[in-house]
Amino acid sequence: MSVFPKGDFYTRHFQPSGKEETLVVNMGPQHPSTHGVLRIIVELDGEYILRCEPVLGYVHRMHEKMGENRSWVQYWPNTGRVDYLHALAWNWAYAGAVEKLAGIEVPERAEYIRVITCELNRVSSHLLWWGAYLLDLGAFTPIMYAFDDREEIMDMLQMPTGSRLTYCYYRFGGVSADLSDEFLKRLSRFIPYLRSRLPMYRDLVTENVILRKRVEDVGHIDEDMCRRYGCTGPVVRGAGVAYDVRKAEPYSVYDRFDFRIPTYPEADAFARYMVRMDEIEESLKIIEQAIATIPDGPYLSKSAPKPKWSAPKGEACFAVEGARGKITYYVASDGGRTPYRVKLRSPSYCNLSCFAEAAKGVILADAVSILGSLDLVIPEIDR
Amino acid sequence: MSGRNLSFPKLCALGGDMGQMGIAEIHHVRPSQVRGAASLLLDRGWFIETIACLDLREGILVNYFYAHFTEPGRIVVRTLVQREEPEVPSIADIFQGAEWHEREAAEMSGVRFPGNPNPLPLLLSEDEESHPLQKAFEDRKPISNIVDEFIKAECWPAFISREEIEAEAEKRAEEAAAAKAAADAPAAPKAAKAAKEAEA
Amino acid sequence: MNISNWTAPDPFVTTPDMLIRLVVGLLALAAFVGANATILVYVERKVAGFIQRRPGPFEVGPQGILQTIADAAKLIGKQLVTPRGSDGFLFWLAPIVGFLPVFVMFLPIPWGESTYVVQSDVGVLLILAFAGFGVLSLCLAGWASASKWGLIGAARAVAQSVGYEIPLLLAVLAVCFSHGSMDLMAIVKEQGGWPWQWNVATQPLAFFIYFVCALAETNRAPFDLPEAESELTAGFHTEYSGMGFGLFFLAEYANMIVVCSMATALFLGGFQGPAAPGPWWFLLKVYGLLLVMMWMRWTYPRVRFDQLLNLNWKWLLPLATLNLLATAVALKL
Amino acid sequence: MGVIKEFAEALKGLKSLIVGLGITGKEFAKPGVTVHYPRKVVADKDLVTYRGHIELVGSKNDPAMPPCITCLMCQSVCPSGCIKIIKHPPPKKDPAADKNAPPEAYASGLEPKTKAAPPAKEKPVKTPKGFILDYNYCSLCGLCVQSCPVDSLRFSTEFYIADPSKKAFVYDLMARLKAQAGTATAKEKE
Repeated sequence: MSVFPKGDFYTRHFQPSGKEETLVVNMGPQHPSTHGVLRIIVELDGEYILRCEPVLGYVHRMHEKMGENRSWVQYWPNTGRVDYLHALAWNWAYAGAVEKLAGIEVPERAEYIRVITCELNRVSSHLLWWGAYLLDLGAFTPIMYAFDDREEIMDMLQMPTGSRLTYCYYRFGGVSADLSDEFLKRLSRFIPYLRSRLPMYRDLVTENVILRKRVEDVGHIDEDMCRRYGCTGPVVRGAGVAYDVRKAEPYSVYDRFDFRIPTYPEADAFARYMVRMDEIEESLKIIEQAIATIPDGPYLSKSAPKPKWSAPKGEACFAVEGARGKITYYVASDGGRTPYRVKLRSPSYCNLSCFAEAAKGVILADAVSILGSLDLVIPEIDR
Repeated sequence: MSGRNLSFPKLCALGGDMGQMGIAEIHHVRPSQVRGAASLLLDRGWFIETIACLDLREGILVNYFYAHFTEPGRIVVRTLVQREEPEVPSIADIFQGAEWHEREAAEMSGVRFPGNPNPLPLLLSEDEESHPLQKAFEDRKPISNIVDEFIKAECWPAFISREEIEAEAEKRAEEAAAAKAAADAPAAPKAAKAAKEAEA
Repeated sequence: MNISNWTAPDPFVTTPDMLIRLVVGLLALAAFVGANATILVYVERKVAGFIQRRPGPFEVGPQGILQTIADAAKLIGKQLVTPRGSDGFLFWLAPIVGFLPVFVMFLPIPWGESTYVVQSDVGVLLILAFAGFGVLSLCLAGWASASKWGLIGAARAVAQSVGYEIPLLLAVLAVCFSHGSMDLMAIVKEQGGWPWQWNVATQPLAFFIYFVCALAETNRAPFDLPEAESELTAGFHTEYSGMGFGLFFLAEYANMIVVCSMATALFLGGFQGPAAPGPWWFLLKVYGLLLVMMWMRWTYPRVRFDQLLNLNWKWLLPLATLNLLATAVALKL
Repeated sequence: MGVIKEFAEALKGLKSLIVGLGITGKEFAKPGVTVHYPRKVVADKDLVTYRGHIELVGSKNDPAMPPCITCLMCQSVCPSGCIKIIKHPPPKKDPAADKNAPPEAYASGLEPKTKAAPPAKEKPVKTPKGFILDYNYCSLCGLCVQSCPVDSLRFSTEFYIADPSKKAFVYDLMARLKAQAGTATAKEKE
């Protein structure tokens, strides 16, 4: 069978314990359901997965080193490119870490703007995930409906940020542009619209018996496993743990809003699916409250750093709840022009690390289902 | 933050303020005590966030970040390893998720984690020999340049003696200065010429 | 029709009249299959487009009507790549094996009262027998391409086709029982022009089972597991390029027409219809069924492989057997 | 009982499948939502907010000249290093010009003060000679626009740009501004 007996570095390390009657296949780096260039070496016994090992690094960009050789302000565009689907959360994590380090005050309006835009971005990320997950499961149409709604979000986010995907919108001490009244009006029109779409999503997909059979009782990742692997976000909430950084380490003005942390105790792919679907509604609820109570004022602090600013020495950590889980920025500064060390804790990376254990013994199709339910963004894993 | 009473063997616990720096507690341990800390934290329900290495003049500072699903706060367990022998025992059998963090730290900062079940490169290519997050000697800063209080802490000398580092730094600086002077001497006329050309 | 009257048609003693009919019929069928597959691909993409609220093919010709022809030209123009390590002969035999039997399957289909190629007493049997060739082609393709994904796809295809052929057969058999014939023309003629006179009114369960099995037999979503692209990249035709892939594609659509034609003849009254019966009714019904197939494809997720087999062995097979028994009992009474 | 339950579940599942068909069927009948690109373009309201590559803003007095003071802030803050400003060379001390000037007369204080103000110190030309943007490497972060002290930069809304060559995306923004000013004045004349 094997035409290329040698294999590459990782395959050679993977193979020795393989049995005769099993099949070692490479899922990826170019595979439709790995959402980018992720490679998973899988040992198959028939359709069952005996063991598997993810191989990363195909889109590694060394963001951490780039942080060390460009100035504090110049690092901004990098933050939007780590996780292109929820770029504003990464923006926020960097802003938060440096603001904590330097003690920069953020005006109240800026905090509200951050909440609105970040939550809107979360909705768009979840919508895309929903479509892409259904694509993994073989349904082609939902992603088009999701894109239809997401398009409106992107148009709206373009109004203040000017970009559509890799936002670079937040600044130390605020944001780079104010929200226009037109944006707020359009947003308040959009929220009821999206709410009216959600029942359609539910009837088309969530209630669909084929989908239910595909995701229920698949890919158990329970609380203990989450702890050992450091899984966060919808994965841990799908395991019944109400862990959300917005509540656990309240940052910004999240403590002023009334929202629920959706949890499902089943710990399977369907629980994670439902957590995300509920989160869309919760995010809409937060946005609604934020629009109603957004104060007037400056959108950028007067003490906001100038371009050639350097942070004072020290170290700071800041965590943000991204669409995929807990995003943590750790910055250490020696008072120099550039950060001394930037460490990015990306949620997808930790969530994926449990895949090898979760996918042991399942059917190949279930592995795809599990992989999709983790909601991976490969550039965030590889950084 | 009080009342947690995490009593694993450590050198000292110092610093940390959730509001100021986002880290509730910082515990300094010896490399051999990392595993004990990890298993205690797992028992108490903490999960590992990430492992971050800082390349310092004194050595490589390995930080383990832990957080909790129900309690607020973040605990950092940090240990310093000498550059000559950068080894910390692996905690991948306690926190399975640490396997990847350790592999990343190993290839990026050159710390070895004996006991890691799968010590392959993770993000870099398999034949990469350099460690990108290791800094050049002149870029390495002593820890006092980042955080003062660690130096004041009594536990720091347990890691390393201050004089040693300073002596080595001085020696290096002298060498560098000598080398520079040697290089500059013949290069000076050239540089002047180049400057003239640039002007023209 | 009485089965005892049936004699094997000997090709060497056929009358010139029959020979001409066969030759003309085959030529017409070739044209029909080609034209219909082209149209179906276009229709499929338009349906997908409209369901997903986009225009679908639009640029080549008015409303993109020439898109499939452009695609076919592109496929024909592409280099045929034989992967390293594959069995070249079998590799290229597979798409041909998949495509050729389709012609034979079209032969006994009664398009209209006088529009048919061959009227055989065992028309149903002929179609079902040659339908088995399809799985051989998938198996060959997957095995010969020396690709692990292809191999898994081939294994899936075999398990799926073999499994689903049984309830399909049983469902068809129930209809044949009630008419006492395996001649499609006779079965059509015994049905009336109005929907309540069709077999689907008396055999709804058989029709349901037949349709589900037909979806599975033609590897259409939600049962497109042999080529499940999110799991197996493209399953058995992962390694095919150019017209090799094109032939599989063509065969898929031709097979769809066959199963829908058979469903029309067996359950939906064939060319019979209100007012004037004729081939247009037949085509209308076939296209109606095809549209439903497409509609389903663009609505549902894919089932999992074990669920697919469970559905077959735990639901369809017992139901089909019960249905057959009930039919037999009802006939006896 | 188990069998009945199974059948009930199967029927429920079938119902959900039919509901799904109903939804896609309804969507089938609705008009499309995509923008049919060459025939239709993105609505202006969504276009004006787009932040394309940067361009220079004409100053009030001279629309063909930017208010740029060549402080090089944008150039130094750009994370990708894609802005290059070419300064005018510093004014050369022309000995002939020096001779024409009557420094001695002024120095002596004999000249009448009403004649003219003493020639001001020659101002270094602050406007840029050239302003090159290499859009290939731009990450559209907007730091340059934000850091400009005289608001000489803004975002264009241009995104219908495509070219097989990288060279096409190295923009000479001064020339661009001149062209824009030219078309603007031409329009005014009309």
